[in-house]
Parts: sequence; structure tokens; C-alpha cells
Amino acid sequence: MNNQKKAAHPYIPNTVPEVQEEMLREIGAKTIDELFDGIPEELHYKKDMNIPKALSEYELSRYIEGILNKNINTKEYLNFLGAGCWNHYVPAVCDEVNQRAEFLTAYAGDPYEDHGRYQALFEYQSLMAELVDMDVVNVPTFDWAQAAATSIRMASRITGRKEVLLPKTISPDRLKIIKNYCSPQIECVFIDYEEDSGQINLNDLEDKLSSNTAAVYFENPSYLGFIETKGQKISKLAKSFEAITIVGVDPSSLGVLAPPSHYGADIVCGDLQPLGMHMNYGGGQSGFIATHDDLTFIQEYPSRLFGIAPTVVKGEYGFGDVLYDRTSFALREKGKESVGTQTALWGITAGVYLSLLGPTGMYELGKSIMQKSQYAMGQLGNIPNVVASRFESTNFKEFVVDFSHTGKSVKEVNQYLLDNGIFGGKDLSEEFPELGQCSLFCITEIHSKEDIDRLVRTIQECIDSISSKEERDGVHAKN
Amino acid sequence: MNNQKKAAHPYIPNTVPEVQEEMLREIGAKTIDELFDGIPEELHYKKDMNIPKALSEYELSRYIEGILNKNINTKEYLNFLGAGCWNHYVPAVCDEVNQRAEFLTAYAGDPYEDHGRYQALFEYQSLMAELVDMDVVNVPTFDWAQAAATSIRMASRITGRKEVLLPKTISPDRLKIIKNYCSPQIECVFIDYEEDSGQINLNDLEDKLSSNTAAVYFENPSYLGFIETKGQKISKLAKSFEAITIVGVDPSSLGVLAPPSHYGADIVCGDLQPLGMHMNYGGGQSGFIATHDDLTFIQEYPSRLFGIAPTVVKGEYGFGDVLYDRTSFALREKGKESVGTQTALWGITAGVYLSLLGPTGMYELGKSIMQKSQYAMGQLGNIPNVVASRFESTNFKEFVVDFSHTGKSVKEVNQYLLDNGIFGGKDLSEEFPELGQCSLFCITEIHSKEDIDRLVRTIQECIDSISSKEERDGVHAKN
Amino acid sequence: WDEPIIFELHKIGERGVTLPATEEEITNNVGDGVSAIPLEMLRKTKPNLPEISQNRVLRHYLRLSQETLGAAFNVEIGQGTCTMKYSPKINEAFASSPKMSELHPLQDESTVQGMLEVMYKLDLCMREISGMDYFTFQPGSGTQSLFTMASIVRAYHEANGEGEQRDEIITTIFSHPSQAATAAVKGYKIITLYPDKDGFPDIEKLKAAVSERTAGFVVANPEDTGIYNPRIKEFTKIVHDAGGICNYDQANANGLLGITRAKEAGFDMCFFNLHKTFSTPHACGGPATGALGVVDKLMEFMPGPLVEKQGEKYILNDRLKHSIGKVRSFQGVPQTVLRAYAWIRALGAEGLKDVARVAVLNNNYLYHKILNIHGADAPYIKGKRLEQVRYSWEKLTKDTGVTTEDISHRMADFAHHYWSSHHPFVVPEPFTLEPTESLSKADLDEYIASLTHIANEAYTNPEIVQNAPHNSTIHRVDEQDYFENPEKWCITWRSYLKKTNKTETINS
Amino acid sequence: WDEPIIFELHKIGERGVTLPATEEEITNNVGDGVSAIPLEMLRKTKPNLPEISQNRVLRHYLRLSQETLGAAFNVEIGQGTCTMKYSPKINEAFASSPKMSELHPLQDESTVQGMLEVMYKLDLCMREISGMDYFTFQPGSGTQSLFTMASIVRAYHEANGEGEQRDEIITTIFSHPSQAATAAVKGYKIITLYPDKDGFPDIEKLKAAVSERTAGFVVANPEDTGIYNPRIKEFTKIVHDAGGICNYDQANANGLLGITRAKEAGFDMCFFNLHKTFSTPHACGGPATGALGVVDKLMEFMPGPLVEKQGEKYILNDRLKHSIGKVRSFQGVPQTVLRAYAWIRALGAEGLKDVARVAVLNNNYLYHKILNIHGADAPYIKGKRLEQVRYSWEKLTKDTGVTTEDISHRMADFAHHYWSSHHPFVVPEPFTLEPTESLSKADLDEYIASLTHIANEAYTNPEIVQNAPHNSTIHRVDEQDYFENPEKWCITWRSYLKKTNKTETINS
Repeated sequence: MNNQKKAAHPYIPNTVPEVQEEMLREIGAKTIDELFDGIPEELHYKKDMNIPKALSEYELSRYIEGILNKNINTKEYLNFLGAGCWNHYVPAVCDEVNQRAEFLTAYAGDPYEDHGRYQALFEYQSLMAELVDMDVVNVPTFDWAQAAATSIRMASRITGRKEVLLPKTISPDRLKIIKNYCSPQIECVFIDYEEDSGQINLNDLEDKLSSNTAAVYFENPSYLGFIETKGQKISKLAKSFEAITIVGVDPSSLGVLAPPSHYGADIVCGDLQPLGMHMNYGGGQSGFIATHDDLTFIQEYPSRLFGIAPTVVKGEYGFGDVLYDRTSFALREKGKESVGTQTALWGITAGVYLSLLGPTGMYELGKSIMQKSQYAMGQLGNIPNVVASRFESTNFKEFVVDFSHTGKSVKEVNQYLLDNGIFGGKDLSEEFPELGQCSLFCITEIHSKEDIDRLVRTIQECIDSISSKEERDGVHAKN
Repeated sequence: MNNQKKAAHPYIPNTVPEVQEEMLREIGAKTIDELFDGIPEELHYKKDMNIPKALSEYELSRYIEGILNKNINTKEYLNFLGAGCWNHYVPAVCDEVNQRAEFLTAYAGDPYEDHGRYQALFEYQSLMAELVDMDVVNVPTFDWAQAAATSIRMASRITGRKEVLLPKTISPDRLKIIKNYCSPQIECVFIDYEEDSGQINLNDLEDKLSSNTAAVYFENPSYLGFIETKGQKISKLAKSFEAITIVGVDPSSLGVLAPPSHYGADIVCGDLQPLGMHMNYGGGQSGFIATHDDLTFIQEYPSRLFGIAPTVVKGEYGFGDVLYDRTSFALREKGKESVGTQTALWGITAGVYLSLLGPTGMYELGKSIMQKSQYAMGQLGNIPNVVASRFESTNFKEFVVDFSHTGKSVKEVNQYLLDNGIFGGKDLSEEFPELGQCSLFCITEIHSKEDIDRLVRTIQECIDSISSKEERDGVHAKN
Repeated sequence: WDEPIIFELHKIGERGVTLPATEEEITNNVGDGVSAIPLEMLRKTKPNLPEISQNRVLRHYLRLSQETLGAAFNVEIGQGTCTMKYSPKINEAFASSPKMSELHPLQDESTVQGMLEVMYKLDLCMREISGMDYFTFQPGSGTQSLFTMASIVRAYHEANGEGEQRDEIITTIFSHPSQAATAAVKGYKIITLYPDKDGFPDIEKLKAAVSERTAGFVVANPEDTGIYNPRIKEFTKIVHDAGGICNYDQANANGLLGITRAKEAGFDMCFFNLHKTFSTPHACGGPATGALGVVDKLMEFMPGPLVEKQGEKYILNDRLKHSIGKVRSFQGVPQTVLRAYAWIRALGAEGLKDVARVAVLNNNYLYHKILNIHGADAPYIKGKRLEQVRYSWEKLTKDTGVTTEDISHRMADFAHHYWSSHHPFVVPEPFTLEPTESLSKADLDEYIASLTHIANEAYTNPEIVQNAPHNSTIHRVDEQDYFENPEKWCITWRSYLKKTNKTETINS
Repeated sequence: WDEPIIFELHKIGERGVTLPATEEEITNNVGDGVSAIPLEMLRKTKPNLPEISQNRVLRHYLRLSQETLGAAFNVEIGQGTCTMKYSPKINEAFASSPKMSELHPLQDESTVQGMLEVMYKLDLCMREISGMDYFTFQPGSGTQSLFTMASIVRAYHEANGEGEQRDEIITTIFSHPSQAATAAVKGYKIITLYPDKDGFPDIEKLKAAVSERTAGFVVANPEDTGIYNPRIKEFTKIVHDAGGICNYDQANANGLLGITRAKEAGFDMCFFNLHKTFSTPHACGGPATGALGVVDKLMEFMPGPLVEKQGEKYILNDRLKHSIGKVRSFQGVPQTVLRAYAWIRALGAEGLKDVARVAVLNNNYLYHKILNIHGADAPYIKGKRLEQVRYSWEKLTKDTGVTTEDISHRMADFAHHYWSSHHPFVVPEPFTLEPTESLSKADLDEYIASLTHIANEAYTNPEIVQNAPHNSTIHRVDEQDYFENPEKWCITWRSYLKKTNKTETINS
């Protein structure tokens, strides 16, 4: 087989037969096969893998683009999905920086070869720290869910307790991950929400708090989009039981919303995706954790924490790992939880995003989201029998629209929207059956008035239409 | 007006009012307007320019993408247009290199700041020199047309003569440029082609050669796609009149076709676009000129020529401008023609392309084009009444298809193809009326057998269709 | 570059980007939006972020990028165990296509058929490579894959009513620390096996370790020494016989593609790092993907949803009976799945085997050459190395006082990576080199020349090594105190400003 | 990096990219394709190109890129006259969109409506900025625009039967060399006016120069000194009265946007460099675009085709009565037109005016500071500078022997550009700085600090300046001999190998 092969593969320089021979000579081996003599014969795989033969770069390009063209993206259709992954604008400079070959292909080099990477991540930590107004931020974790789980595990180690209280309105997707990361050691207990406002029910919280409570975790804005206003009361209650308060936040809200540190959070976590990451079908998620500069907390981080230090040359800075010996890199199972490759590049990107927007940009971002989502709620709420928002709280970016009284299911509404080139809100009817036919819509700074009006118009049409399902299938079959 | 403006523009840091005031204080001026006192009051433009107000980056992005989406590109439609701009595959590494911020934003820096740019362009010269098998290549010019014109002007200066002979089959677009660059000093005289083969008519050439002939210019492959086989004879004839032989080439042919230096060319020119440049609606064109290492020729180049030289450190290379004082930069109107910003980035890219393909890749490229275009000619020629190719010569990449006997005009055929998602060949019926209803098709390595078969099938359909124009307009009105 | 910290570039009033204006009609309709925020939740002071124009932000990060030695820039073999290989540029074009990057993870399945097709087809390829029956690409890295495997082990035993009883997981010291750490996160006691004198995991120790408490066994093979355990099939049998599940960490799989498979070695689960063996870029440490495969009987425990083919359509199946739930949001990091699939298709079956063959050839060439360097050695058995080797400067350190860390700093002067993290330091003064298939003989010779040069320096002029770097972006950092002392460490710039001011106040 | 010449990376058998295979059916049908080539036209020996794997080619060019000081990386004011400004990244995203890059220039007009719309709309903007009536974006640079203007001048006089008679074009010494050179290419005699003692073009000299032989007048305003000719309207009137055409080289327009226009100053044609004033990247020296505008009466002489709007559709009009034909293939460099249009839309009318205002503010700040540096001066009138200034080190050179070229080398040590091409050297020991609107006060202060530092060095330690660069990618080149002597110059690597071998043979 190798005899037939004339050309070296572009990715593998030493497929050149003459070079192979020269190297084998040097080693003192006759064939490459010999070098595999450490693997017992019976384990040698004798068959050919059923994988199609190599494509040239052009063929590959045409083939993959052909597959990708089967997707319809959020530039082609108008998108109102959020629910943990949000459609924000990504400034071109963010892409330029994270596509630079240097950052893209670097990994775990030491401070002297990878000074720029250390500085960029230290700066990310520092910028994020300003946004949440706390002194310590880690190198990014996988996503919000895992950051939350890790925060809970940190709280459990600090308090020595094994129970965490979470709001019932938490994202089911996120909850699955938290539960998996907490089990078997930590039990998740749920706090009720107030029927009308969606806010945490303080009585229920008080009932469930105990000396077993490691932490109270809640989110702001909540998964269902409303702003939880009782943060200060919740953290006080938690504190009265010596439990730790953990708040998950959407950082895109922090230009206008108070950061959790201002209402008593000990640990803040959340997702960086809104800060310059494309949605990437969910591949843009990236978690962060922040705390005060308190040894009790710092020593429980599993993550790497980059610190700044002077070098032997006056005025020059270098960077390094703070308290490296707490990590599982250093201590294996004795380390704090575990650490590894997570989402460093998204941390660098979030830093770029925050540098570009600055305080004014973050304020304007929040303001514009507040304005546009209020406008959308108002317009949707004007459609007869549509309730927007389902909850009587102030919302940020996302809100629940109740179609229960329209005679249409969310599924039907979404199919109608899809047929008209719109991705409707996230269907909540399975995750929160108690809400009936509710849908979670997301409005960000990217939505123009015309976009919102088009959504409203199309929903109105959908609800007005008395056409049977069959008829609709007929008309829109081609979509 | 400026009072209302609160925010600085992201592109203009010193739009911050406080900074402006500080700088004005330093300068000793009261207002920025004062700094314009060198411009007489009557010339101050008092109106507001009718240009829409600033868009934010996201708005801009959505607006421009909206406009661009009105284009249909050659990935969406199957493309068989060539005629001076060719649809080749661009390896991803070419794009990566020419999009690097360093190369993209550099300009005319000196060798100590821009060493990499000098080296990349010197390497381009060196790689291109191997392809054409000559010792001197310039920093790229605008395009083939201007490179040809410049070559002719060089020949005119060398010989002191004022007439150039060109083949009648030259590209009309290219000819317009050549003529404009030659006038008023140099006269363009045309040589007939042989009716059957398209090749230059040697008798006519001999008739027109004289002691006024500065140069004979011809192309290989010709604009009409056939290979001019009498290069050696042409250059000998030219030499016998002490005229210079200039050959324009498509460099993508030089893996399989003999370079013009092998059949007597003194100057070789052509377009780099096939070597790694996207078509860019014509913005990928880039010209080159090559000669032997002969002072007579070198001193007539208007272009920059980068040379290599040792530095004061042993083993280290540096680069610089060879014989800078011949240029118009140095001598203004006394310099050789003129030089300025041309297409340096495409030169660097062509260097990357040649490095990636190497000798084997260039051979395979040529071979695959030969195979696929012969296949296409064969299949098209099998359609009754269609003649492919019109000329009895060997073709490279492009060939003339004659529809004169089908009852359809090229315009009709192309409209039918367009309606079916295909960009047909270049209509030659206006440029070369003597050929009747002929069209110039281009086949490159990117065309698969299926693509070619689809083209043939669709043309067959078109010719089979007896539908009147009106009918067709009815059916395809929506396109 | 002598590039400041980004906060030092702050200039009040500058801005890096503008956001879309809210239309006047909306403002007229709802006001400023912000007034709707309950007072207690309104941010009172703007975050103390710097204000910088776009040009300067870009210049800052471009300069930092140039101060980062990406794999694309050097003879990248010094980060052994990391499988730093060439990440083809064409795959970046795919990953950054809006047809990939602008997809929302909750879009209707009918609108993401292309994406699901890629995930499904990569699954099929992975099955061929490993012999496993189903793959998920949800884990975001090797560590998260290990965590997922530990989760599945627990779910499996719980489903069998042995969740409480089986509380031990066995691993080896030369496997990645995350194997132990993630199992511990999942509540397991860890039993760590040390190798025998030749560097092989000791089968007698395994026999002694297994019991009815054994939940599972997790191991890399080859381990970070580059040595393949030839008795691996016996190992998995022993664990199976004891009722445990066998998990294969295939982080070191680069020498194995098409050569040998997880299934035949008796494993129940395995994972590959797409960012290592399958060439997706490391991105300074993620985002990445662990491709986790299981045998049939473990399928129902996998995290959901899985991509399946139903007729001509691809669907997401989230109805796995005993699913552990999830480990990462949505469907993991699909752009990495896309890159890995493209890489496989650029190589084909034969090319994948060439990857393994050349990676092993390169490594053995390097091994042969390094052993000729004065002061260098590779502990354990001679030969039998696959794709990497853990070496030791023990002799050189004894002879000259120059440590592996000094050499690391000096290698920076030659623009080479030389990774210093090999905890625990079982091998004294370790360094681990993994050349992969991406590097040519000339590349290897260059790296070898640098190492040889430095070893000579150590014997002739040790100070030059011990005071390195001389030629890097920065000079040697005052490490110990600033990174271990809570009074001095500064994990953020605000923290640095506070602590420096405090120090200055005290000093003045 | 100490990166070899690419030929030195050659390794027989390696390859950087593979091409699509020809289908077997085609091969069966037509054979190897190459046999069809007439023997005399078949290439006998493969070109002597290097063979290199993809990873290594990429590494090579990435390293070379890092050795290039792009405008994005430095305080880019040292290439005065070049208007090096920030090229916004978002515009690169547009330019590299396949909806732009994958268009063939001969596509049916109906399939390029977006592209034509952009060209048309940029034309409208340019008309506002200049007052001209029609624009073409066909010229590929300023030089080609100047050539086009000279061509139009000739065509115009020819159409009026004065083609032979009017054979002189008048220009000034501080205008770009291409003004003179391109007019000469078009067959004109050149009359060059020198400035008066204040640096203004001398109106008396113009009066003396015009005659019935005057074809046209071409000038930049401000010239490269940064001084605006306040009597420009009188100049153009004098030329018009003599029957000449007035051409405006707007290469130095960055201080003029929204401030003053070509039309009101009496010009018949003008051009802007989109890669200068309108921010498109310089790309190491092209591709670029000269946007050429003319008044009504010259419209029919323009190179075709022009983009026009017909109802709702955009069309290409190639039926201009006296068209000079073409100057560049197809429609020039449309991706640059796209970038420039996007830039204008990001700024709006007000933003464009801010460009001019801040460019002039920055320049005057710099001017003020530079004059405070010991040894530096700016000849001609005090003040009255717009967007750039040509300075002189005449005094410093006299005092210390350090030349402007030495300072150029030394500036490289500080990673600053400092351009040395200011032919002809009318101003002794010149340097030209143009800060544009893209740089902040802090940036300017940094550049000033470097210059001040070097000026101090010149007075205290001239050798350090004269032996520079010390800290650049390479050291001082042995320039004279290798670049001026035909026996030693090597314009290609093959030439270098031949000449070195010859030298070595002779020496041995």
C-alpha cells in the first residue's frame, strides 16, 4: 500500500519515504513497524478503518461548506432565542484577537515564552473584577453551569456543609450539570418562587435554611428573565445561618444592574458568552467565578489564578500562578476539585470586549437592552390574549410570554414563526408545565424596532389565523 | 453642534473635548478652527455634506451585509467565466498570511522596521523567477495589462523605437490599457491570426516587422485559450529585426508549459491573480515582469527591485532597493516611467502559493486543468451543432465554443445558464464579431466532472428548447 | 514590546466601539429603560473599566499576541503530553463560517441539519478509531471527559444497586492528575498504582487493589512516559472480573490511530482530546472537546442529547434512560467537532495511520538523539517508546547544579517551549517531549541542537543557564513571594493597586 | 526570528497543499492531458521551487509577518505623506466576505447589484466631499490616478484639436514625484515650480510658465510641507485662462474633509487615495484605489465603465464618447471601495469633519513639540500647517554629524517608523511626520519622547545613533555595494546563489 503512495501528506512532512529511511537508519531500526513492538501483536488492529479516503483541501472545503449550507443561521432568520446563550453583537476586534495564530495555537507555555497570554488573562481577570466589583477572578471555567457547581463545591468545602438551596426557576439545562457536579456529596434543595413575580419566596427560603446549608444560590437576572430584587435580604438570611451566598449573573446586565457584591454575594459566577463570543451552537459558553481577596475563598478555587509580580528589571511586570499547589495539577485527588483545559481563549476575548466597551459602553448596552425588551413586552402584550411578561417583575433581556389564552400552543406559534423566517422563544411548556403555554423571548441590543415589530406582526398573524394545521402545512410546505 | 456630542468616536481618540482643550492650550490656540487659518475664508465649506449620520459597528455590519447579500457569488452559482480573471482554489494559508495585521497594515517602511516585508517580497521575486526561469522579477505592478504596457515601454526605451506588434487575439480589456499607456509615444500594430488555429500568422508578422519595431508582444496561452506554439520562431524573427520579444503568460500554466524564456522571450509578464488571489470582482489582479540579469533591461524597470545583502553580522541577510535611482521616486519625470503603490500584498501571497504548491503542485495544477478542459471541450463538442473548440490548437484552461450553428445566440445561452444557476462563458460576439456567436469558457482545477457534466447538460437543454424568448421570460421571470 | 497593563491606557472619554442607538420611537415609548430598574438593583457607580479608543485596544492585544509563542510559531515539542500538532488553517475557515458561528443551540433541529450531520459523522469515525459503540462530544476537555466517565461509572453501579458498595477507583501515577481528581469529585476513593522498575504498571499491585469495592479503573496507555502497557488486556480483565468498569484516557493516543483500539484492549469507555490528537487548536487552554465513547451497555448512562440519524434526518435524542444528565451546556463545543471532522477527512484512514506511524518515528528519532546528550537520560525500560518520552536531567543537575527549571528558562531564549509542569515529580528533573507527526526531521534537529547547546552551557558556563532568560520578552520574575504570600499576591490589577499603595504608605 | 530564505527550507518530497484529484472517468476519457501539449511547448524540467510541508510554510510567513512593523502595531506617524491611519477591523470582515471575494468581474449585472450599489453610493459620498460631478474607482493607486488625469487632459485637448499644441504640464516641487512622472509618461514636458521663501508655490512663476502650450496644472494642496496654498483659486484661474486643465492631487486631503473642496478651489479633476484618507489598509503597498472625480465637462473622457443608477437597478455604462479607454483591468479594486464606503458610513458627515479637525489638531500639537527638540526645525513659514509637516535636522547634522538616515535606523530600535524617502532632498536632512486622527495625545507624546531621546543621544553619544540599529530584527546592511553594483546585486535567490558561487570560486 505504501508503495503506491507517491506524495507526502501536507500535514505530515516525514511521510517522505527517503526521510523515513534516513531516520530509521539513525535510530537503528529497519521499519517503522518495529517501533511498535511495545504493543502486543494480538492488539494490533489488522483491519482498515472504514473512513473515506483523504480529500484535497479544495475538495474538503467544498464538501464541508456543502454540509454547513444545510444550516440556517441567525443572520438568515431573525432570532429571539436566549435561554443561556445570547445573540449579542461581537465587535470585529474580538474576532481579530482570538483568531490571531499566536493566541489560537498557544497552550500551556511558561511565563517566559507566553508572556502575552499570561498578561491577557491577567487583564481579563482584572477587567471582570471591575465589572463584578470584587478583587479575585479566576481563569475561565467551562460555562456558567460548571462555574456555579464549582462555586457550590467551594462553599461546601468552606462551610463543611452538604446542602445547597437553589431557586425553582433555575435553567433546567444548567441544573442538570450542577446536580451532576454536586452528586453524590451535595444535595440540591429548591426554593419556591412567588406565583406573581417569580421572585424567590423568602418564607420558603427561611424555612429551608438550616445549619446544613452550605450555600444559597440564585441568579440575577433569573433564567426566566426577571430581576431578583431581594438579593440583600437573601444574603442576610443566608449569613444569619452562616451559609454562603452565591449569585449567578449575566455580565451583560452589569452596566446597569448592581453587581451581586453590592447586595452581599460571597461568590459570583456566570457566563462570559455575552461578552464577545459568537453563539457557535453553544460553543461560546465560558464560566467565571469571582470572590473577595480572602484566603478562605482563594484557597478553595480549583482554577488557575494568574498573579502579577515584578521582574528583576525595575518597572517590568511578569505573571505567574498564585497558590499553584492547591490545584489538582499539583496534588491530583488531594487538590481542589479538578482543573484542566477549559475556555481560556474566551476569557481573553471577554477582556477585549470589556476594553472596547468600557464603562459607558456597558451602561449603554444595558440601557438599550432594557429599552428594547420593554418595548417588545409592551407590543407583545398588546396582542389580545397574549400576556407579556408572565411575571410582574422588571425584566432584563429575557421575559416570559404566555400564549395559554390564545388557543395556540407555543409549538404552533414557533412553527409559524419558523415558517416566516423567525426563531421564536424557548418553549417552556415542558420544563415549566405549571406555567402553561409559555415561551421565553430574548431581546438584545441587536434587535431593531423593525425586528421587534416584525415579530409582533407575525405572532399577531399566527394567532389570527384560524387555518387548520393541514392548511398551513400545505401553504408552507416548501419552507 | 459639538456641544451636543457627548461621546468620542472609536476611530478618533482625540475627539474627547477635554483632550482637545489640553492640546490647544499646549499649542497656544483657542479653537481648532484657528488652526485652519491657512485656508482662506472664502474656500471654507459652509454647508453640511449630504452623507448619512454615523452608524454604530453593528448597524454598519448589518447594513453592509444587507447590501452584499444582493450579490450572487461563484460559490452559489457554478462559474465558467475566465477571460483574465480566473476561478482557482485559494489555499487557506494564503488568506491567513495576507490577512495578518502586520502585512495588511504595513506600507513603505525601511528595511530595519519592515524586514519581514522585504524578505517576503524578495522571496516572491525569487519564487516567481523559478517559475518563469529568469533571474530578475520586480515587485508587482497593477495587473497584467499594465505589466505588458510597461514591458513595451521598457523595450521602446531600450531600442529607441516607437512601434509594437501585438496579436489580434489579445484581450480587448487589456488592449485598452496597453494603448492608453503607450500613447502618444508608441504605436500599436496588429498581427493577423491564422483562421483555423488562431495562431499568429508568421507571414503577416514578417511583413510588419521593421526597423521601427521596438517589440513583438504575444501571449501564451492566448486570450482565446489556445497555446501559441511558434514562440521560438516568433522570437527569432523579432531578433532578426533587433526587436525585443515580450511574452505575456498565465503563470498557472507554467507547471506544464515551457516558460517563455525557453523560446526566446526577453521580457516576460503576466498576472499573479491565479496564484492565490480571490477574484474579488477583479480586485485580485496583480502584474509581474521578469527579465534576465542584464543591466540593459534592469535599468529600464520602473518598479522597485528588492535585493539581498549581508549585514554586519556574519550569516545574517538584509534587503534593500536595487538601483533605486532609476525610479520616479528618486528622479520624478526623469525616472523610468512611474512607480507607486501597486499590489505588493498579492506578490507576497503569490509567494505563499508557490511555496505551498512547489514544483509537483504546479505540475499537477497544469495537468488537471489540461485534463478537465479537454474533457469539457470533448463533451461540449458532442452536442450537435456546438463547436468546441473553435480553433484547432491545443488549449489551456480556456477555449472558444461556437454556438453559431445552434440557432441560439451566446446571450440566449448565457441567460438560460444564469436562470439555471450557472455563469456561462464570456460572450465574444461583440469583441470578435468575425467569430460569430462564440463564447470563451474557462475550466480550472476547481471544476469537478459533475460540474462540467451539469454545464453540458444545461447547454444541451437550452439548445433543445424551442421555446420562444417570450415564453422563457414568462417561466423564469422570477429569476 | 513594553506593553502596559490595559488599565494604564485609560483616557477618560475615549471609546472602543459604539453600540446601536435605540430608535427614537422606542425611547418615546418606554423612556430610558433604566428607570424601570428597582432602585436597590440599579448600579450606582459605573464599573471602573478603562476607556480606550479602538485602535489602541487592538494594538494592545496585537502586541500581546506577538508576545505569545503559539504552536504555529515554533518547533512545538516541548509541551510533552499536550500533543501540540499542526492545526490546519482551512479548518479555521470552517469554524469561523457564520453557518457555524451564528447558530443558536436551541434552534429547531430542521435548521441545524448540517451541524448534526457533522456530529453524527464524527461519531462514526470515532467508532472506527476506537471500537466503541457511541460517542458524545459534550465534554469540554479531557478533564471533563474523565469527570463524565466517573459519573457514568457511578450511575452504572447505582443502576445495579451497587452504588454505595463500589467506592474505589484505581489509577496509576503516570496517568493525568485529572483522572484521580475527577473521580474524587465524584466521591470516589482513589487507589494509585506505581510502576515497576521498567516503568510498566504493576499487575500484581492491581490484583492486590481490586475488590468488591472497585467501581472502576482509569488509565492512560501509553502513559506520560510513552511506554505502552503490553498486559493491558489482562488489566482490564482483572477489573472486569472484580465487577469494575474500565476507563481509557486516550490523551496519549497519537501513536495509536489505526494501530490498536480501546475495544480490543478491553475498555468500556474511552475518550480522545480533539484538541490534541485531532488537531483542533489549543486556544491558550480551551475551548476544547473531549470525545467520549462507550460500549453498548453504557449508552443509556451517557449525557444527553445524542445525535442520531432517523431516515434522512438527524435528530437530538434526549431520552436516555439512566442518563447522568449533562456535563456541559447545550451540545459542548461544536466548532471543535467540526474542525476535528474536517481533519479526519483531510487524512482518510491511511493518513490517520500515517499520523501514528510518523509520530512514533519522530519520537524514537528524538529519543535516540536526546540520549546522546550529556547529562540527559530517560528512566525505565530502554526503548519501547511510542509517541512521547519523559526524560530526566538528574545526572546533569548532580553534575552542574543546573535544574530542569533553569533549562526551561534558557530554552525561552531560543524561542522554544519547554514545559515545566510534570507533577508529581516522580521522575527527577523531568522534561517531556512529544514531537507528533507535524514536525520534520529538520525541526527536530533544531530542537535537539538547542538542548545540546544548553547542556554544554550547563557544564561549561552554568550561570548563563541559571540566570536565563536573557532574550525573552521579560526577565526572571520574583516568583515565590508574589505568588504564595497572601499579603503580596495580586490576582487583579485593582488588587495590585491596593496592595502597592498600602506598601507605599507603610514605607513612606 | 532568524528565519532562513524560503528556498533553504526545501526538503524533497514534502508538499504544502494537495490539489483536487482528476476523476478517473476523466482520465480514462482524455488521458493525462499533458500529452496533448505540443512538444516544443512542454516544460522539460520542473521549476526549481522548494518543497515544504504546510506547517513549515505557514510558520515561515507567520514569522516574517512578526518581523514587519504594521501600522496596527506602532505609533504610526513616521511615514509622513502616507496618511497611515487606523484601518477598522470590521471593514476587513466585509472585504473578506465571500459575497465580495468570490465575485467574477464579468458576472451578469443582475448578480452584482450589491457591489454596484456600493460603488455608486461611494461615488455620491465622494461628490459631496469634493464637489466633483462623477467618480471612477478604476485607478489602482494615486500614481495611476495621476496617470489617468494626464490621459484625460490629453484626450480633452485632442478632442478640441489642441492635442499637439498643448504639450506642457506644470507642477510643483513639493508635490508627489508621480505627478511629474505620469505626465511625462503621457508625453508631456514638465515645468516644475519652486516655492517662495515661505514655502508657498510662487504665483509669479506660474504666470510666467503658462502659455498656449499649457495642457494642465497638477498640484497637491497642502503640499508635503503641510502648507496650504491660500491663493489656489488664483492659480487655477490663471491656468484656466491659459486654456489648461487643473488637476488636484488630494493625497494630502486628510485635514480637508468637510473643510474645503476641490470644486470651490477651481479644480477640474481631483483624486483621493482610498488607502490613505479613507482608511483602507496599505497592504505593504497595494492593492489600493485612487478615487478620481471630474467635473461634468470631463465626464465623457473618463475610463469606463461607470456605475450608474437606472430606476432601481445599477448598471455599468461603457459608452463614454471620448473615453481614454481603461487604466486598470475590470473595475479596479472593488474590495477597497467597499472598505472605504463602510468607513465613511461609520463616521457620517460630522465624523468626517472630525477626522480633519483632529488630524490638524494632532499635527499642530506635534509641530509645536518637535520645534522644542534641540536640533530640529521646520523650514518655511511658521505655523499654517495642516495635517503634516516636513521637518529638518539640518542644525543637528551640522552640530553632531548625525544624519536623518542615522536617526531613521535608531528609531527602528524603538519600534517606530521613520521614513527616509523624501526625494528630492529640497529640505536638508528631512523627516516628515503625519499623525492623522487615529492617534491619541499619549501616542504622540511617546513618539516625541523617542525623538527627543535620540536627539539628546546625538549631542551626547552620537556613535549609538550612527551604529544603529542595535535592537532590530537585523543589523546594518552593507548597502552601497550590493544594491548599486551589477556584479554584486542579487534580485532573486537564484541570482544570489550564482553570484556567491562565482565569488567563492574566484576566492578559492
